[in-house]
Amino acid sequence: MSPDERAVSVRGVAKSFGGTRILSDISLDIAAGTVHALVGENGAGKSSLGKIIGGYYTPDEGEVSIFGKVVTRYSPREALGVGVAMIHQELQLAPELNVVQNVFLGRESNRYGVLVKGDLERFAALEKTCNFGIDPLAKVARLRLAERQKVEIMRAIARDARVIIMDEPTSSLTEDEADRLHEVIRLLKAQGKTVIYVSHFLDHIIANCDNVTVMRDGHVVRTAPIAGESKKSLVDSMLGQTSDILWPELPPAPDVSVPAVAELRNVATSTGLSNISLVVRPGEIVGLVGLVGSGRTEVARAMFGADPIRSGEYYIDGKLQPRIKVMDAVAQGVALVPEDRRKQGLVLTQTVRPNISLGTLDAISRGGIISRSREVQRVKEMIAHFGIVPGQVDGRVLRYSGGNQQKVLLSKWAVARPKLLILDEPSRGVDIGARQRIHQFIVETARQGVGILLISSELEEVINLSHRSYLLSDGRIFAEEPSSSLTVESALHRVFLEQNQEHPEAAA
Amino acid sequence: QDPIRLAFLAASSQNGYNDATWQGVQAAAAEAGDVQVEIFDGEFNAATQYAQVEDIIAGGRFDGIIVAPNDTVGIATALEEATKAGLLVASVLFPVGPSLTTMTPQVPGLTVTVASDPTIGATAQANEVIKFCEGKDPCNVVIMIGQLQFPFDNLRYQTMVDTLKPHANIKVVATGEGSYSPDASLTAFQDIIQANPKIDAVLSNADQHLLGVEIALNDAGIPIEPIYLIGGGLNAITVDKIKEGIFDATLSGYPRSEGYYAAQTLIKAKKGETVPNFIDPADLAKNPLVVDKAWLDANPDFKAEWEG
Amino acid sequence: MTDATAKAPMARQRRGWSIADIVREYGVLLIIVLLLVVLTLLSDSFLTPRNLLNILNQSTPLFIVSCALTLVIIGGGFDLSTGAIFGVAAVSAAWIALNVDPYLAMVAAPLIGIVLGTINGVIITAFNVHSFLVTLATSLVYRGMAILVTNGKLIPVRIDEFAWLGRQKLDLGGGVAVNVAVIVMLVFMALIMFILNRTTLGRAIYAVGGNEEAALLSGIRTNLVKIITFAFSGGAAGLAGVITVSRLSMGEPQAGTGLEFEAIAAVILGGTSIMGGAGAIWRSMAGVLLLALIGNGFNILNVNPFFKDLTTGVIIVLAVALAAAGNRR
Amino acid sequence: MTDATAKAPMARQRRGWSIADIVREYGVLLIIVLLLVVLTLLSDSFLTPRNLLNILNQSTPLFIVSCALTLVIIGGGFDLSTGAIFGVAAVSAAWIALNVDPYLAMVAAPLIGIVLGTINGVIITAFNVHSFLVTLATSLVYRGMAILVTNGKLIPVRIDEFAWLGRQKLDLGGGVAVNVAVIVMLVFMALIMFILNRTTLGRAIYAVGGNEEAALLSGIRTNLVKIITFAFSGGAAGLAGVITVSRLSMGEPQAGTGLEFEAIAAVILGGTSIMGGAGAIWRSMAGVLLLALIGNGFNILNVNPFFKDLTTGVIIVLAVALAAAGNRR
Ligand SMILES: Nc1ncnc2c1ncn2[C@@H]1O[C@H](COP(=O)(O)OP(=O)(O)OP(=O)(O)O)[C@@H](O)[C@H]1O
Ligand SMILES: Nc1ncnc2c1ncn2[C@@H]1O[C@H](COP(=O)(O)OP(=O)(O)OP(=O)(O)O)[C@@H](O)[C@H]1O
Ligand SMILES: [Mg+2]
Ligand SMILES: [Mg+2]
Repeated sequence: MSPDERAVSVRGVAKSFGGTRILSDISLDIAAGTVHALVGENGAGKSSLGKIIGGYYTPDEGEVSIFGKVVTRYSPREALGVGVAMIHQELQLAPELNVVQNVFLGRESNRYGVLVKGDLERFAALEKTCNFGIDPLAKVARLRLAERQKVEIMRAIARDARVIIMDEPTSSLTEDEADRLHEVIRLLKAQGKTVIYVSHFLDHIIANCDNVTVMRDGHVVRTAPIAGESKKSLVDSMLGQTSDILWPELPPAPDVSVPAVAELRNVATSTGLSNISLVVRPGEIVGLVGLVGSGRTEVARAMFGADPIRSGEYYIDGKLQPRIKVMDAVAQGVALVPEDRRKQGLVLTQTVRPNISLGTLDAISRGGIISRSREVQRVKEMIAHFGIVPGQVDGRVLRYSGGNQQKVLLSKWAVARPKLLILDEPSRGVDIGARQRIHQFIVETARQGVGILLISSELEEVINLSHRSYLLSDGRIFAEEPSSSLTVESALHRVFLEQNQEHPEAAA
Repeated sequence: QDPIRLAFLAASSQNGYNDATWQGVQAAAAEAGDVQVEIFDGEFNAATQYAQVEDIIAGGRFDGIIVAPNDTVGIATALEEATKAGLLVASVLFPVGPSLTTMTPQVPGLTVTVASDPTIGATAQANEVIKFCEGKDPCNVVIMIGQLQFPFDNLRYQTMVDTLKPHANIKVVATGEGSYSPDASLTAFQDIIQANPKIDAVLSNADQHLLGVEIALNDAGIPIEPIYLIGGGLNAITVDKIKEGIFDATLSGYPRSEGYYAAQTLIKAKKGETVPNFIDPADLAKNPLVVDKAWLDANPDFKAEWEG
Repeated sequence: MTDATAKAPMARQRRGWSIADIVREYGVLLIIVLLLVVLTLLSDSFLTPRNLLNILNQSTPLFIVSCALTLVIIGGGFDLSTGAIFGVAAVSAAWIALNVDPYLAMVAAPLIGIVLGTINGVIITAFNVHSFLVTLATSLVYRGMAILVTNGKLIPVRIDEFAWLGRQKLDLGGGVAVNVAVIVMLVFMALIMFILNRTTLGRAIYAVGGNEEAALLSGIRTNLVKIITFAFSGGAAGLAGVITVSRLSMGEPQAGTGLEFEAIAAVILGGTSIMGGAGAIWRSMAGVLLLALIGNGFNILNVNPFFKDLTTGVIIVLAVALAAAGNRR
Repeated sequence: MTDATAKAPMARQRRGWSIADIVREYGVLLIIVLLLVVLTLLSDSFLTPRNLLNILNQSTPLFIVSCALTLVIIGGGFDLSTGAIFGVAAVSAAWIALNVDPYLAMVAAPLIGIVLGTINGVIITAFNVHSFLVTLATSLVYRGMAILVTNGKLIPVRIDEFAWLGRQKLDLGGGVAVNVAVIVMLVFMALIMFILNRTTLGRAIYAVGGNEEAALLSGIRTNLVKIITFAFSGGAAGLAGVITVSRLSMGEPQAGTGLEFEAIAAVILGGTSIMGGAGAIWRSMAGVLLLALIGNGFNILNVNPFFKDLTTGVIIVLAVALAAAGNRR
């Protein structure tokens, strides 16, 4: 490509943190007006490279230029100035400000620094492009994760940038919403903008990108047009070995006569659930299928005692649970892997070890005194089991890559065998290899007699990994199916149909 | 032969009264020659001062301690240690020990107390108010006290109230805490005159309070002239105010003399001379206990011992 | 799935704007109203224009300092140096008024405050250390300077022009006169409110306090924003200092001791979050007013001062409890 | 700030475990060593067992209070009531020693502290309000109680058995004698260290301060954990109070005024994060020691006390700058 076609050019970039090299000799060119994918294992350095291009990190060596202008050492502010915006993997929003205020943060309509009207109109125009359906005046602290991710996307688009780096923008979005984003990306491309797209969803990449750069261990493996690539070819070069993408075999489903480990009967909550009845048996994997906001997370939280149950009954092991609290649930062997790892899962001021032990302190202590050797041993097992990188017992989670943080979060509940394991988006942001390990873990755990409730925005995951699925819409369960009878298309079709019946105006 | 070394433990070094005492200490040292003195800042904090005494005993550099106590009772144990360690100890401003009115040493081995009994001053002030109130019925009095939580202020306050009590015409309509700050006194007095617009006399233990009272009265448009204002401390600002006829009287205070006599006594004692164990600077000053305009006009050369 | 318009997410459960909400949002105001009623019933002299204006006037320095401190706290910071800056400004103003010009002193004091505040901000951002520790340290340094320069002594300033700022009253007619200082305070408050609510700077302050990373990534000069908030706080302390000196006709290096804690208490009592990112000026004003009313009530009713701290504490706990009453699940 | 992620911003670039890192991690210790060297060179009487033991002994109350306060701050809280609890404990201990039994007083004071601390914790968790405001209010209430009960008067206790705790020395041989209070302090410190580092409670405290929601979702009784930290802090204040009373042979309601700020300053100076979730006991001890050394140095050397605040402030800024030197991008 000729120099003036290059939107971004990276030459020999290297970067180290604390003596460990995380990027070495990175060189790549990104053509203007294309969608360029970055793929690689967790910790391969995708986000770090994105941050260097976005002005957040400064490279130790090498050079970055944007449209031919060398910008190697610059700040996010200067990056925005030359037209580079970034959607960070870890959402960065001001919680007490509302949606419009966040979207136009630093870019408010103003005259000499005095705010003037116009942001709402600008938001409406933006919404015409994005069609995300977010209330512009809602306080961001009250938004669900998926909505926060959309706000982050809108903010990047609102910058009118020439280059937009999207670091796993769909990690909390369901399939339909991801498609919405892909349409927006096509629109941006049509306007001549350049998109750098980081994702672990290889199907999305193959369907929407022009070129792809594969990274491994902080190196570029290759940059190629997407046309010649397949999912398998990408995975092979990501992992550096050939591998097959398989769904593990499920253990046999327990008989309907087996008493349930957890049962909800006509449960309603103040978080918007109504009439929820469901059953999870020991050794059974039960999926929840629904769109964003259908109430899957709310079901999980209610079963974990995190939201109060207003009416109906909840039984654990046949025992009625009036006014259940989280500590009661934990005490009875219920575990929840929450969807928002940074907000609800990890204690980022601490290292890996205490994070993994936090939910199961009783198991490694006697009389309240922790046995250090047992703890370290357990943590080491988990690091090996999920392939957490870096594999230090006291590594600082705060600095781990997104996928590795997710693995630490899973370890926290995998370390002891619960009775009922609730997984809310367990494979969010993890690479294909780790995803398979997580799938294996789910299946093995079920085989050991643990009841599992699985929530995932990736429908394929729910359908292939569960025995039975409940279909949710608007806080209600409207159907229950054996998962083997569902396909991604049929399931989606049914939840859309149900929703349109409830909200005919939305379909218009 | 080594010089005599004295430590002055100020209640706080950042305070006009203590500063004047310090100057007195320095003057006595200069006069005697071959005496070295150092000041320590008590930060108005009892524990700090206690630690300073300990540090001085540990350091072993000093022959004597002059203390303006932040806490007259607590410091006693530390000073007892000091006398046991062979240090000479003088207390200024207040006596050290459980009783604020016992001027003879309450700490074994203490050399001298240079101070005035707070009840004597408070009684004298109250008597001036009684004199002023003669023939006025009712005579509305506001008491502005430092802080009632301080034992010495509490004692002064009780003395004032008890002295005024037998006089049926005198009504203490309000009590304000001035905290030795003109600002705090201004606020308190402004509020008090909202509720009690008719006031005949203000009885305060400190001149700083009257500065606030004056502004509040001016501000409210109440003429100051008819109101009797008596403070305490006898600093330069107050002397001017009394001469101008704004304040009426003040209880005398001799911080410089206190320091001077305390240092002088310790130096003498160190040299083996016999010394008294109690000195009241007000007695030696030969000035009246309560100073008013008439006396100041008669003694135009009088200079206050501290600035304010 | 082609039907991308079909999205009607489950409505987030939101309660109505109930009494509980009102209590939670406006708890301090309710307590203030309650106190007003009680004090009016207990004393005839309370509800008079003169007393009310007095309360305002007495609290002018605290109002001004709390106002600017609100910016700092919303921006995620903490300023423990306002009392010390107040002291420096007080002695500087007194000295300038005596030796140079009384009007220059009125201008110089806030400027000195701005300089000291800016120094705070620069140290905090340059070393990236929490403002709590930095302003604690600089407060010692500033206070130390004020004491060293004056040798710990008072500086009396008996100049009539200089008293204008602190003591002059403007007649509003009807026998009601307002202090110049109160007007200065109201103007200052309006300015800060405007900045916070109507300018990009205000928006940036909320963002920096709410999520500094997010602000940085949005191209906001977060360090500059922080420095500005501390400069405002310093400037306010300087202004408050010169008003007090002018009122008392006297500058002392110890002036303003403890002011920083009163201001912090007022801001937080009003309901501004100590964690940053949320809050409002009116809240801090309510906080100051509440504290001022308690003090005024004690002086007017001639209650044993021993009860004052206790009562203040109990009223704060009550305010806290009231605000929390709405928070119940 | 409800978003826990905002509390732990993405780590900025860092170099290796270099000298810079060591300086950043152990900055306070370096400053302490520096100060030790300077003081030893400047004064013969500094580096003597008697002086060093004196420093420890004088700082015993501050050590104890800072130790427990560290738990509170790591747990994400703030305790402004320790000074007031100290006061209550001081007068209660004095009264009990005089009227009941001197040994009972030594046990009762920490217990009273625990009760008052627990009340703090219960109010904070029941109303879900920030501890800054609650402990500010309760400190007024507690102090007010102490003053009211004693009528503002001192309670002298001249009982020999009672002085044991504060003044008795244990001979270690070689002419070195250590105060009982110092030993009590060391035992208390070891206890708190053990709790923080080796128990599930300690783990929970870090988690609650680092990310309360995550802790809650891990089945930790976050409210109970918070209450316990405040109970510890109160108990420590009570213990410190009785040691001081025993040392001074006198209880006064004003005792311990300002102690809360000294303790907070020491903890934060040591490097424990004011945001919670991170920190260590040794850090707070280093903070106390640094402050104590400065004070001792001033007392031992012949320096104008006017310079003390200024010097303390400058040393803190230096410590801050040193720790930040490693933080460079
Ligand atoms: N600030 C930092 N300090 C120390 N190490 C860091 C920092 N940022 C990233 N790293 C390390 O650099 C490596 C690459 O991280 P990066 O976030 O770029 O991975 P990634 O490819 O985005 O992975 P993922 O798919 O999990 O998001 C990881 O091992 C991570 O621990
Ligand atoms: N009222 C609320 N205020 C703030 N956060 C909330 C509120 N209600 C729920 N949340 C949080 O928002 C997160 C996302 O909510 P929600 O579950 O509705 O979204 P989702 O996961 O995208 O959709 P689904 O319900 O289908 O899983 C949850 O973790 C939940 O704790
Ligand atoms: Mg990443
Ligand atoms: Mg969800």
